[in-house]
Amino acid sequence: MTSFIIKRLASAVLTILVVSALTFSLAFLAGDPAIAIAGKDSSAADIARVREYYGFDRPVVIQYGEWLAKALTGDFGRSFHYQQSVADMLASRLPITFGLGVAAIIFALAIAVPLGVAAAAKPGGLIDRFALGLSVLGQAMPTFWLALLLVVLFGLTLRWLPISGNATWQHFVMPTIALGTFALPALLRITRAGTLDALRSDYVRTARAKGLGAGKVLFRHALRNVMIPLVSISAVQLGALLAGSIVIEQIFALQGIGALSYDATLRADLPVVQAITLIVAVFYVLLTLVADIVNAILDPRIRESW
Amino acid sequence: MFRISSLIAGASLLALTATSAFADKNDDTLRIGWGGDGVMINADNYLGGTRTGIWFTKMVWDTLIERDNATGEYKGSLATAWQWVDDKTLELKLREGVSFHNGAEFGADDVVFTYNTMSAENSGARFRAIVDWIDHVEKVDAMTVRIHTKEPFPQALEFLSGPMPIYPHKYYAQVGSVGMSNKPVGTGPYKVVEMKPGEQYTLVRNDDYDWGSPKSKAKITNVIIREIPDAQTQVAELMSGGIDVTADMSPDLVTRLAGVPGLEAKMSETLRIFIIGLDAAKRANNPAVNDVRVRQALNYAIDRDGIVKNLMAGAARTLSTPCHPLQFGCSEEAAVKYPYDPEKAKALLAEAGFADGLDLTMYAEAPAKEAEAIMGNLAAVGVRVSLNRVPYEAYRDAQISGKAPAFLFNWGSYSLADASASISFFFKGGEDDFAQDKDVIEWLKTGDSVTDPAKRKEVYASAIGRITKEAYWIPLFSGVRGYAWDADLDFTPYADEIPRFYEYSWK
Amino acid sequence: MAKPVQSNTGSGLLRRLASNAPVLISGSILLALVVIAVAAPLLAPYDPYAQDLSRRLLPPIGYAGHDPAHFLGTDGFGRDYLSRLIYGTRISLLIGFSVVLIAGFIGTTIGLLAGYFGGKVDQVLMFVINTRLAMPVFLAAMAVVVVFGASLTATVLTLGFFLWDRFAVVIRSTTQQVAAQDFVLAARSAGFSNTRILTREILPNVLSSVVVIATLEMGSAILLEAALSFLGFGVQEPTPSWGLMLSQAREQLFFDAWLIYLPGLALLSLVLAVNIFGDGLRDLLGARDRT
Amino acid sequence: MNDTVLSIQCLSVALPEGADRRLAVDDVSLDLRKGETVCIVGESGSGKSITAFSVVGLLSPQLVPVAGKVLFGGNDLLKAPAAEMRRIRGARIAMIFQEPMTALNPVLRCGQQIMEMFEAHGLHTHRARRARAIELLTEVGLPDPAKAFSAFPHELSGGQRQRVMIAMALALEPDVIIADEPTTALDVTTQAQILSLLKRLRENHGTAILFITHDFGVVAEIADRVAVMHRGKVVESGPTVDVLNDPQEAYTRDLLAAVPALTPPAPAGKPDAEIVLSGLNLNKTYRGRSFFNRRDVPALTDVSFDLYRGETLGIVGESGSGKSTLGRCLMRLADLDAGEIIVDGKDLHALSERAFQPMRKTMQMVFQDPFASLNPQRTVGRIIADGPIVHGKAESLALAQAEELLSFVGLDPSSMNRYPREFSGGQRQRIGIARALALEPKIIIADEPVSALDVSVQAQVLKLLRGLKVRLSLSMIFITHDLRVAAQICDRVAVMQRGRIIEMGPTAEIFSNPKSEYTRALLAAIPGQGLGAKQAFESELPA
Repeated sequence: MTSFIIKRLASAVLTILVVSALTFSLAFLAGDPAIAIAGKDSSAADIARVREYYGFDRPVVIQYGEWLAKALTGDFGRSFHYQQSVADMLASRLPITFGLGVAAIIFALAIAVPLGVAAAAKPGGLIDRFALGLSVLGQAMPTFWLALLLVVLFGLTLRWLPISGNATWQHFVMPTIALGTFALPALLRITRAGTLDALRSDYVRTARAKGLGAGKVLFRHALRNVMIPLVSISAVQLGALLAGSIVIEQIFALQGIGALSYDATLRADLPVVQAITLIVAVFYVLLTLVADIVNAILDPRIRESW
Repeated sequence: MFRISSLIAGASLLALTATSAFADKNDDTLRIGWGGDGVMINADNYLGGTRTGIWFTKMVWDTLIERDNATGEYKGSLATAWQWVDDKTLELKLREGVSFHNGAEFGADDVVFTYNTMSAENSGARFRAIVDWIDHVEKVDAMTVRIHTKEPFPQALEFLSGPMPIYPHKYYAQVGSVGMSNKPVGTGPYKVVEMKPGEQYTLVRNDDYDWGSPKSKAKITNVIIREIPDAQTQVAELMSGGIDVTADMSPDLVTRLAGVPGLEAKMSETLRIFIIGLDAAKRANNPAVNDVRVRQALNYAIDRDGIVKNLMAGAARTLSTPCHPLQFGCSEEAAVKYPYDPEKAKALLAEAGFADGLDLTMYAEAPAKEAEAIMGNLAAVGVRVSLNRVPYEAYRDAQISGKAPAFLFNWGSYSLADASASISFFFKGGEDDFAQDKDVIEWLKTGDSVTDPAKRKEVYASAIGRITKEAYWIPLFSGVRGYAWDADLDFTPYADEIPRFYEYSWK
Repeated sequence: MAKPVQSNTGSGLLRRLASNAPVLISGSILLALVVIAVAAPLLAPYDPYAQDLSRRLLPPIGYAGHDPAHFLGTDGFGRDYLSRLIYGTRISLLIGFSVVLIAGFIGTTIGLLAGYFGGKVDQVLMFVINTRLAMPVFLAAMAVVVVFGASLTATVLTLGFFLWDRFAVVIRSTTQQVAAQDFVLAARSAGFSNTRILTREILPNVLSSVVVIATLEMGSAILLEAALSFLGFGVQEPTPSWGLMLSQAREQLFFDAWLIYLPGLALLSLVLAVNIFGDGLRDLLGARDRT
Repeated sequence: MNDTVLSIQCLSVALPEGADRRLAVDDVSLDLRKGETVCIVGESGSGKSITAFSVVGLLSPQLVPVAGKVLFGGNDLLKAPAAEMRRIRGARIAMIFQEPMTALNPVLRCGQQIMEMFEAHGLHTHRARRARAIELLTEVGLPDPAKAFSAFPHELSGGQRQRVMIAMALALEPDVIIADEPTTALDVTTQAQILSLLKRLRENHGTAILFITHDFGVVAEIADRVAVMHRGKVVESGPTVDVLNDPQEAYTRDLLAAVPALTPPAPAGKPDAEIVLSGLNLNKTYRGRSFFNRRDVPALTDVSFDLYRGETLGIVGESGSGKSTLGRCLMRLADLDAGEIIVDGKDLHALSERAFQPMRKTMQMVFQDPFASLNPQRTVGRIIADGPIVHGKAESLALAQAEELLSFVGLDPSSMNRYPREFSGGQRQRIGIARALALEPKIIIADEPVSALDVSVQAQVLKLLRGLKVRLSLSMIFITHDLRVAAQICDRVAVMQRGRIIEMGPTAEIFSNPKSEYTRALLAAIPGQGLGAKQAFESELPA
């Protein structure tokens, strides 16, 4: 298992390198960092001075190499824009985004798993239709629109929840619902489909032929097999949430990496963009790796194939 | 869909009331929501250079001189007296008995350190222009300094009363800009309790602020400032009592919020001017805008009054000058006027050979809401604008690299009430001058270096006359800032776009 | 002589489609929206770009102050909201179709090659897919749009070049399944070229998956365009994109909420129709593959 | 009779709307007595499994019993409440399924799955359950019961898995075991072992067994009584000996006549001396692809043989013997590691893909799975004509030829524009044969061409193949696991085991006088030795 993980990590590192090189060139093309650093209302001469001072006039490849060399030593540099250490900025912002992502996934799972199983238990039944409706609706719901509606409903009409910021857990309720709704349909579908497959499978028939009660058939035999795809999808969704919380953080004034990445992209704040890209890529890779390991624990056949 | 309809019902209900700030009044805490222009990136605003940074600076630090908002008169703040020793030397007497929040005594060393540090090449100061005029500062004695300028600099007093706060020299030397930003120390009416950069700042009244500053001692004990980038989130917070005041409201919102019981809202004109720059210097190599008749036609085509009346709630003024008329030397009489006259515009275009219309690429710095209205006006005279509304950086890139024959932008003159902060920046040659008019350059050089106010007025008037006659720009209108606040708060907006949060009190 | 045991069921798919209520309803809505998009100039009461600053923010029918001349009111520039919504259908559908066309082409090609050739080719292409998945779409999309300017074309290209991953992943595994079937072996043993096997033998068998993913991805493409436009990285003004309309009206949320509800509902119902249709299609096509 | 433990009386089960008939099971009556094995035998779709599942109430929801009774211990199981059924299932009526791989939960250990039997019925402590499970695993003849106890299903062989299933079924000493095709997925030698295990257990425990199968050989081995089902009805039933030896119904007679006899027919004419293909020292190893499991599996080791003009060479062996790999390597669908394949004096293995391409015409393949081997998205005509078109034939000519070929293999030429899904399994296999013939090959490699077919259809397809071979003087390599089929169709037979040919010779000789131990064991394992008829393959060829 260790050497499997090592091999996976090696390919992961390569993936991350390519991703970071791509975003570096992209972000570099995206805007002249010199203009960004010089700031609004700066003169053309200011900009030219900054460009030369930071060496932005040199080939991108060299600049990427420099960045990479430093990044490898753990030095992500300073934000052009905020003048703060990128590592410090991320350290203060990551917990917000990560917490939000995890909360959203838990929210989605808490609805998706029971509902998906109940739906599969009686395909075509009332619960199944409701689940299908919910997943279709969730999939079609523009996240930012939902967020705005939530603000109107819970923030202003009912005044149950605080609207913006991250002071208390209540502040995370609306963003969690908005973001969780985005992740819900995929999880609900996979749970339903997986449970349906499992319930139709020969081994569930065997379990029923043993005289096992419906509960045990479901929890011991079916669910365990449903968990395997569910874990993979959850990992992918969590990765997507980390990268996709930009709009939500913007609306709820959460100072996470989503809001930061929006800001940094706008301002061609290369060190920040790079670090965030790197982190999102690393998260994606780690999450899929963790999902694989969890699945190997769940499914002996996967262990075997390693 | 039942949810939707209940939401609609809810939304119309909530238009009626706003939660009062009773609680805030009780704990004497002013909650400010800002961030519509982007977050305050660095409380050390020499390096940060944001609008909210200026507001924050006003609360936490002081400048040598303070300009009276009502009279425009310069009053001594950290300096008590000043005089020009010669063309390029300004001597200032400093105030005794002022101390910083950390207990350090204020003195000449602080002034010398702050200005010499910031005006140094590569100091990191975001806007060189603010400090670039200083050659060096010299300590005469413990309470006297001399500022030596590079060239004769008549606007010096305006600059010193602007965004040039004085920092405690030992502290700054020790912690640097980042340290200063994370734990600001000044002399101002508020002291910093906690900074969560980009998120929330907590301030408390400086009870020792009684050394005779022209700024008043703070009236409200606590201030909590939250960065909220989205206007609609600010509105929601305002109505639910999460914040007491915001300054990022659009004219439409101000109109609506003014009707909400428990809230007050008001538009206030700013020094900011909105402009369409035209590439008369052939950088974008667009023959159309190189033709003065086309430029004049474009000037005639825009219904400034209509836009100001309908989109800006009438709170802005229409512009004929390449500077704000409130700025010193910005003479409206000198400007050639282009009243709204689509027929004349069409005729001029036809004369220039564009009878069948004209395709024009325009870059604008997002969000630039007014762009659409302008495009509508231009379309009416046959100018088909393809708009590239992009973030500031991309806009600036396109403009500098000559990709933009027309560029819609706004200019805040660093809040300096002097025409040079606008005209000289854009028409004195150099890369940002898209006219490169030799005469104008000469006039501005004179105006920026002579100290005689009458002479300055005269040359700026000549420049304004030429710039408008040649229609290098399309001056549009002045900016407005929309404020909304809890009715329990006694709040007054100021024309220089700087709310004095220390002056406000509960009713 | 033996006759076939079943009658020809060529029209069966259509019949099944027609007998499936959700598909029928969503299909009709979709068809209606396509008609609206195509016939927008005939249906829209006004030019969607025509401004009248003196008649701004008129409310829609049912609200106090409604002007009968503008059924759904006017926006902040006095443009007829109904007309803009109608033209917005065009933008959303155009984005949906073209993005899916580009992404579908890229993803299907990658999926086919990886699934059919396996081995090294598969490893390399899987690496490409993984790299794409590890790229934060939003971040990259924002950067791309900033580089090439925000325009309809840029948005379509960006989304097209980023949304191919699901095609690639699904088509790869479908291709693996199809390629493992004996008829592909039969084709190889008859000496068919790889190109012919891929295009004539495998592609038709994965096409139903492609169509199903395409409908679902079309939904996400439309939503992503709206989100990008909402953030200001999408379609440019004054193009009547629903996402852009939402973005412009967001600060009016509490006062002129209909400015937010209407484009949001339009967006929701379009994507809902597309997704339900896709789901139904998947069930039907899947059912045929099983029998 | 009072020792009847299970009595199915006039059972009818309805099919969902739109099926080919109204009732899956139509008025079926059947008794099972204590200690007795009753076989329900029938072809696919006869309703035999549905009958069995109705007994324990495990029918899929679309299938509803509409009439009749299932009496067990005095109760009608069709009317028993769910809780009651749960108490009966496993404890008093246990089941064994066809696919031991999928019937066991892949993520649970085998022992745990056996212990669940006790748990489900609230018996024993955990410790006792474990001890009983190991006892059971010992009783069903697993060599290392403790290891099997903690093994996951995929770690065991098919036969071992089926033993685990049997152990599970036995756990609570049920009155009845229902076995649904329990040996169909197994190799013939394993099948023999499982059958004898079942026989032994029945004797030891006195359990009654309801045994579902399609294979008359198995019936002959295990059944006391047999019921033959056809299209939902029992067409004939009675003691096994009577039904097999003296079938009363025409349907039963036809079925039995379609079972190929183990005795090969007399060789038809002299073998031709011309060699059309020879394999020399063919070697192939499957490399372990996974990261940890780098075990290399040798699939072919030094395989050499000659194929003579006009003969059918049978390659027989159990699963994993390498017989299918051999076929694929000959077709170059898999790459050989070493060896020569000589056709027309050329070593095919050494040719480049480009040089080999035209040679593909000489050898064509007929595949096992009639569903997977035809592209569902292409018309039958195109499927047959595509090959010749690729090899340069004009499209109109190729299509005309395809039409001829269709009649040649016994299909209506109007089938040209239809899709494969419109045809039955046997018809599809005919299409597959027509496709192979379209390239006018000299050699046909048939890889288990009839093993997916029902026995009556199998006979027809074999007849067709044989006829074609003679008419077109083809040489054929016939790969099969079914020795009965091999006996009837092959001129010579090569027996493969673990990648080697261990014995090769004329069919009659191998069957009457096998040299190797393995071949003897293989032949001995075939159930119902005396059963079956010599097949008159020569008749009925289209002109």
